[in-house]
Amino acid sequence: MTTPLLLAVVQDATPALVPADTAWMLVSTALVLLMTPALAFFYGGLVRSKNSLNTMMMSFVALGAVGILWALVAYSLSFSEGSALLGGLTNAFLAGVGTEPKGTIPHILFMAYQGTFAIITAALISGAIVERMRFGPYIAFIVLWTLLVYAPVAHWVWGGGFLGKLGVLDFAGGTVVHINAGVSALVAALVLGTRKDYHRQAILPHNVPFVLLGAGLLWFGWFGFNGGSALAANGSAATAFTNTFLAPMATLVVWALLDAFRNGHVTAVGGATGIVVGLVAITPAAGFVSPVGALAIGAIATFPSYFMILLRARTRVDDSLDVFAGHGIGGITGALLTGVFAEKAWGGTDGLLAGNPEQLGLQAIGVVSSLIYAGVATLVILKVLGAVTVLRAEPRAEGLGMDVTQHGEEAYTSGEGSILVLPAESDAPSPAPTLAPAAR
Amino acid sequence: MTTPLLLAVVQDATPALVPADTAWMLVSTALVLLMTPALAFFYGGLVRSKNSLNTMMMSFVALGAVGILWALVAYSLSFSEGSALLGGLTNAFLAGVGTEPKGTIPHILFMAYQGTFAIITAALISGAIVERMRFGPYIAFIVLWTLLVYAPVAHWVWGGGFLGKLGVLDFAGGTVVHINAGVSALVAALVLGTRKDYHRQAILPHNVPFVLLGAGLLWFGWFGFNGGSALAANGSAATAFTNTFLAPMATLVVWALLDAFRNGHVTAVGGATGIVVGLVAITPAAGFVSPVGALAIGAIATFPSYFMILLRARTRVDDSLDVFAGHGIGGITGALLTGVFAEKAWGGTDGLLAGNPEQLGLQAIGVVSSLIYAGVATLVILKVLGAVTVLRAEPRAEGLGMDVTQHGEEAYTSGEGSILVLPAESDAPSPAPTLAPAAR
Amino acid sequence: MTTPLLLAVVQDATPALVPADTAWMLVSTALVLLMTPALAFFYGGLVRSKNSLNTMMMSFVALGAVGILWALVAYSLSFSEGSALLGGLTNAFLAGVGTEPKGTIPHILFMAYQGTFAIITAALISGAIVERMRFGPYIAFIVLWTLLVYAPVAHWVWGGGFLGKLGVLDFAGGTVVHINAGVSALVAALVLGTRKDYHRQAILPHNVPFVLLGAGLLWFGWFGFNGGSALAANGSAATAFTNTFLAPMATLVVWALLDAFRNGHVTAVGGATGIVVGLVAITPAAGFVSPVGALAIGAIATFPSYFMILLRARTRVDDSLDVFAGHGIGGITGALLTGVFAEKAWGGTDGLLAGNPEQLGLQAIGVVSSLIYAGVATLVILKVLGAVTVLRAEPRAEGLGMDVTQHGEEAYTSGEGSILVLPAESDAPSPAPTLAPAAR
Amino acid sequence: MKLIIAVIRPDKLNDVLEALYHAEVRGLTVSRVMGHGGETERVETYRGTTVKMGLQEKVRLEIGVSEPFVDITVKAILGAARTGDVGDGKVFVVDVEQVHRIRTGERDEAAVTPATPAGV
Amino acid sequence: MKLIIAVIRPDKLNDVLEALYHAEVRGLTVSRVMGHGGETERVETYRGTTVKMGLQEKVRLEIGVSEPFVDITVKAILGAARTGDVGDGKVFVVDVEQVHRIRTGERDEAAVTPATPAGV
Amino acid sequence: MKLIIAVIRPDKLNDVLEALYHAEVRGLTVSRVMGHGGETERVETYRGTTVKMGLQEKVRLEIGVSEPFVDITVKAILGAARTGDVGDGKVFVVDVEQVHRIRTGERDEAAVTPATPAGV
Ligand SMILES: Nc1ncnc2c1ncn2[C@@H]1O[C@H](COP(=O)(O)OP(=O)(O)O)[C@@H](O)[C@H]1O
Ligand SMILES: Nc1ncnc2c1ncn2[C@@H]1O[C@H](COP(=O)(O)OP(=O)(O)O)[C@@H](O)[C@H]1O
Ligand SMILES: Nc1ncnc2c1ncn2[C@@H]1O[C@H](COP(=O)(O)OP(=O)(O)O)[C@@H](O)[C@H]1O
Repeated sequence: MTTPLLLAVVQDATPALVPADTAWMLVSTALVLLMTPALAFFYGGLVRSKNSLNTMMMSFVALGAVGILWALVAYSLSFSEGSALLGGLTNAFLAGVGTEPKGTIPHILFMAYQGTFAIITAALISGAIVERMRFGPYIAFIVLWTLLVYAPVAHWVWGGGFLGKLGVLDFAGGTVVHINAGVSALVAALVLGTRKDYHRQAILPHNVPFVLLGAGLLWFGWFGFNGGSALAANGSAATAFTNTFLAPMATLVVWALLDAFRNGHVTAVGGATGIVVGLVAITPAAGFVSPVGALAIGAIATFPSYFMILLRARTRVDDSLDVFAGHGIGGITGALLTGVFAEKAWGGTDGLLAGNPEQLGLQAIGVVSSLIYAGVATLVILKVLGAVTVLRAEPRAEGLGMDVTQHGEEAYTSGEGSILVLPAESDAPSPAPTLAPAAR
Repeated sequence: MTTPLLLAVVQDATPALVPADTAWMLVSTALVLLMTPALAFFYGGLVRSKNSLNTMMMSFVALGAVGILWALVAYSLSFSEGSALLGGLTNAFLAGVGTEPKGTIPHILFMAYQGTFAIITAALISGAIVERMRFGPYIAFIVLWTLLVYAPVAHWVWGGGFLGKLGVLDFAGGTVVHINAGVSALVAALVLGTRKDYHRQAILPHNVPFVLLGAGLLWFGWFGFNGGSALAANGSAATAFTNTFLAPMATLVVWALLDAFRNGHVTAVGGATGIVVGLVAITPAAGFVSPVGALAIGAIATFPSYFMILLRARTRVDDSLDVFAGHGIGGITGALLTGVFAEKAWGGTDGLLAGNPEQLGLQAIGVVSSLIYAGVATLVILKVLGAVTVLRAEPRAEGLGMDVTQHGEEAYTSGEGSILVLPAESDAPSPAPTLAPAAR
Repeated sequence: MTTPLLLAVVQDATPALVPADTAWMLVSTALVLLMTPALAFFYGGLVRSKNSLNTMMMSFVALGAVGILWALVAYSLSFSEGSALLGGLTNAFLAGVGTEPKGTIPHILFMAYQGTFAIITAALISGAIVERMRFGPYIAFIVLWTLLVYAPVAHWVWGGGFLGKLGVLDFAGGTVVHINAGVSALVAALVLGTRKDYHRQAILPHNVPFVLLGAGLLWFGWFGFNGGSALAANGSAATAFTNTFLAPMATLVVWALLDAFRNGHVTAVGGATGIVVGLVAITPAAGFVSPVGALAIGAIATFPSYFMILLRARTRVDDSLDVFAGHGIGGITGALLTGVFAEKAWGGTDGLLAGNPEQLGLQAIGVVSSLIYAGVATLVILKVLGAVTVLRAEPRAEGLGMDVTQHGEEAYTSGEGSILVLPAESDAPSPAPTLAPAAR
Repeated sequence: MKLIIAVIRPDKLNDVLEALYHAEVRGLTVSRVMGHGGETERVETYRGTTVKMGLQEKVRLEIGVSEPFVDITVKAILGAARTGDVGDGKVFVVDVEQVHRIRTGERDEAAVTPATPAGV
Repeated sequence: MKLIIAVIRPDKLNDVLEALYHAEVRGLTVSRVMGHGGETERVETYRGTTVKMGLQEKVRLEIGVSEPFVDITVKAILGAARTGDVGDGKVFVVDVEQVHRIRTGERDEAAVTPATPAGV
Repeated sequence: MKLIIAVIRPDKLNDVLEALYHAEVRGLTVSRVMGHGGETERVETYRGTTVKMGLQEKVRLEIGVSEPFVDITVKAILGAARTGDVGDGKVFVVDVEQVHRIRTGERDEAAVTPATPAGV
């Protein structure tokens, strides 16, 4: 993302707002914000009905908790002047963040746009620990994680930190968002342990149409995620946009073929997963590769993620919605392939195929540093949290379902046989005498 | 909304189309239009399955009935030259509404943008009378209401009417949309009376995921609602946008905390409601306050709406989906807090905290005048309608469900045991002999 | 679409990127892409639960198969220099398609925008053959159809082909998209034959809220479809946008009235259908007629489609989701009415009412040529496909449902009584001994 | 012991549950069913398709009781479920040979508590 | 009186209802159930998870009839529900001690109308 | 022949099915039901509305068996469905006068295969 930004700044010595860029970034910010509710449906449809609200709320609550944290502190730690490892506190509490230009758009809008990335990154992790993690500790986790993992890594790559300086290419967050979330999800799944029914009973998606709805809205929002990362309504945005249009198509088709060969059926859940994996893989490359390169990246990225999902399901690692296979592996593949397919002509630095093998090395450095840092930091955060509170719901609560036990709600109710407790008498005995002796 | 508009006009003496502003307003209009289907899902998920289609159709039909009325008459009554109380008919039937600039965007687009506000405002009211009001009279009601309540109040605030002239601040419709709809909903609930099962049986949301989907899409659309009210792709839009991004986050978090304290659970329905209340509260302030002010408004606005919902549920007032608590109270809180937090530096007039207490007084005038006018006018409209037709479905129809009785449809059917009436023979005896003697 | 494009080219002899136009077209492309998932829900809600995933996947798979085909070949065949009947291969494999301006936007973005049209057009056809066509042959069909039907007809109208040269008006694809898909759907329905339960059992929509969700998102996306066809953020876009805003309102209202008169109920499925028919009818006219003209077109277009649906249902033609009545008839009505209501003053050529009856004749030529060509070509494609493979699922598979038989999935599962086959042992005997002797 | 099977209107379920509670009938099993009887049929239209809905939504109760409870239970249901309109439903009483309480393995009378009405 | 319980294929329900109508059997209660018998199992795959679906969708009919109707009803069901393939289902006949019509309080024979076939 | 009706916990269904399989009980019908017994009630809150959920999700099994299978089947269920906590459910055994296999028209013993346990 730095590249286009720098360009913009270079272009006009005295930066000024460009209305067209502002218009596009207003839209892009809205599009990326929509991705978090979209993720709620993608994840929510994949879990059992009794856990669907809890799963969706894990995404929605990130909109609140992570969003506020971002505005108050994390934005500053990510993007304000600081060291090679972490930003400063110049912009803490949005100090000095107003409508003055940052590049060619209002600074405040830049802050909001970046905030939507922090929110969805945290929410992505939830897929690994659904159906068993208590809601309170989950919120504490994503808050700490955003502060201690997201903010630094974002600074490394986009905020003037060492990875950006090194010349690591990450157009829209393959490393910052996907590898980061993916490896953290893997660690979280290992720390939390398997669901009590894992490998003992079939755990099936309760609503596949919701999964397709989520995938469709994610794709739609991703145009803001990648296209908006040009931070302007220019050729770079068009390239990033079109590559975001093409790559998932290739993944969708290759995924369908693999499904067909493997079990004779093209599956809907597979199709939705393929779209997301393609979007993940093109994210770091979007503004740096040719459209044909995007098709290639989409097609190639299918294989590692597809087979990692099969492999993972055979292990005792209950990364329940395969966040690591999808975002971790997808992000790594994308980051490395960026080093292969990137072209100066298309806005990137030349990569392997353009005769610059070093770039591939740089990409590897980016991958490894985020893998190690995010993995270790997540482990520490969860261990500390686990020491002060209980991370997991009791087996009985897990059996009853997280919706009832964590939220006191059910996703789909008919109200049959439910006895109204008149608010007036919520403490006094209920008028419609309840059925259970307990109520006496 | 006037402020930025005037500004724009001032900026260039000879107004001309600004493509970037046009691009942003095209998008904003689409975003606000989407809010009405979004509302259909927010409301539709909260009712019982047997009333879900009827509830959704109450929003969808507004897209038709109110939209056409707007184009033919209501737009002119709201925005064309007229008295301090009502606009004229200069633009009736879209006379003189073409692609010439209105401010910096095509006049016709300005008309469409404002139309989306009129549509959703009418649809908002439906939440108070769902599960019992007959569909025909409902349509008649929203048509009359748009003509007699929405148009005048819109004129007062935005069309050059007395509230705007007085200097009452309402950036995107806290008064025109939310207080207006909220108080009218309260009156409508009182006139219609309680549902037959109200306080006798538990009436539970049939599909909470739909409620979350609605909330997510509403937030997404609201960026056009508030951000678009700058009528340009400028700093004011960025401010309004970012405040619309931050305020609901604060409400969501405070709401969750209140839920947790009150009944030990953070609820999904509560989260969705909190998001909407935060969006309502920031609406009048969006382009006038600082981002930190927006966080404050979002946080503070939680309390009155939250406790009004609890209080209302103990009364005999069956404002079924708490439109008054959410939009009425939320809108009032927002309108008043605008007078507290507004800052010249951020595009508003200085408010209380900036040392201008009068502004708070002005805001109060805006609140009171719309409260009284909308309340009384709604009462009159419903009494008159009630005199010429029956507003409520029969208890038996209410028991069967409004979907079957008002629309001859069910939301979810398996078709089991349903006997096809071949169109050819719809009058002749049906071929598959029906089960009931009646059919003989 | 040509008109505005030419204009744009004329405006600046040396074409250059216009950031505002780029911003609007980036958004429009995203909006039109969203229409295909939207269609998946519109169609998916109308079928029986056991066929819902298959129906949705028929739309989603078009995103992959047709999208890639478009980028590789079909774009070039449609839009690159060629004969009056077909484009050339200059841009095959995206050769020469980069960020250079095409009109005022990046060429690559223009390609992507047009691609979203090709995708949804193919997906539209699926509505006619749902609940019975095998998935593999379906994919083969839409690929061949895009190549042999969509590409040529798109070239005729927009790519410099004979219909465009003749002066046939089609602003956003009434002919290319809707008549094309509609007549092909009719032919496909006839070739495939009726569903086994057709006219023997009631086949009811399993989820009407999904139908409403689809209709809402389609309308939202259609603003990009029609508004974006101006290829710029200008007055023409505003006109097209506003007409896309008004026409469906008229259709929705008239449809509701017809429903009310015919069976005493305004229906939700009818409302959703009306919205789509209105959008179809205004598509060719969007940038050429006045807003009042748009209301007229929306209102008038209701009748032919409404009664065609009733008529069709009495016949043995199982165009299951009435694609022909909605898109074919709706498109024809729209195309002809464009010749009636078009006005130079609003960006079109003068039509009948403006004293130029020839235009109506030209429109008729456009209608007839696409009707005949698409009809015959579709017949040939399906007959050839039918000769090399079986197009239809067996009656038994049809009874079980296409989700289970084509995709090995169910849309809604509780997992009850399902026995997990541990991946590790997928070949070895399963640990949880299965219930059926077969498993021994 | 007997198994009492009742088919009632969904909107009468809460009243029946309450009546059973007062009759000190503790255990029961409920399910949503569709029923056909003398009710007149609903007509629904979906685009070109018009259908007669031959089945109405009902709720089915299944209650295992000891002899002394049979009349009490039937009376409670008849009293609470009646509206007087066609469609109120039916009550069937079937003989049961064994009852087992899964939790304890208790059998027959012991498995359906209380075995005798409080009054007795 | 007897209670006839039948488990049939969902796609045979309409045929069975029609047959019962012709047999002048008016009242019945229907519910969706899942069944296991000799049917071969479906395999489904969701990402890494492969499952055997051990249960098939079926429809359960519950019909209270007076003695003279028992054979007529059973015959009607057997005739209309048969496809000849594994999975057609079963019919059970259980004795009923009491029947009550909730609406009227009528008992036994009177509660299941008609008490005797038109023919008889 | 007998009809065995069991109400169990949903999460015990797979265990019970497995136990029945080992007991060589092949045919059965399952349905989702709601039950009320000694279980303590769940409280749920939706905005201003607080409700006690009086009914718990359960699964109902209906198994037609020949005499020799009655005890085997009941034992299998009791063994596999028990957790020891309130809410485990009940098993009812009802006498059946006729059983028909729709596919073949076979009656009674022949309709419920196997008629006698493999062991015997
Ligand atoms: N013979 C029967 N067997 C089983 N269920 C029946 C029978 N008769 C009626 N029912 C059930 O009772 C419900 C109401 O019965 P109906 O005859 O319409 O009411 P009423 O008893 O008031 O005439 C029906 O919908 C059906 O579910
Ligand atoms: N013994 C039984 N008890 C209860 N239901 C049974 C029994 N046997 C079969 N069924 C029901 O009948 C359905 C079909 O039975 P199945 O044995 O597969 O067919 P068939 O009788 O043609 O062999 C099963 O799915 C199940 O619902
Ligand atoms: N008398 C009864 N008749 C029918 N079903 C019953 C009866 N008693 C209990 N049940 C069913 O069994 C389930 C568990 O019963 P409960 O009494 O709570 O457990 P326990 O038998 O362990 O005390 C209940 O939810 C209900 O579905």
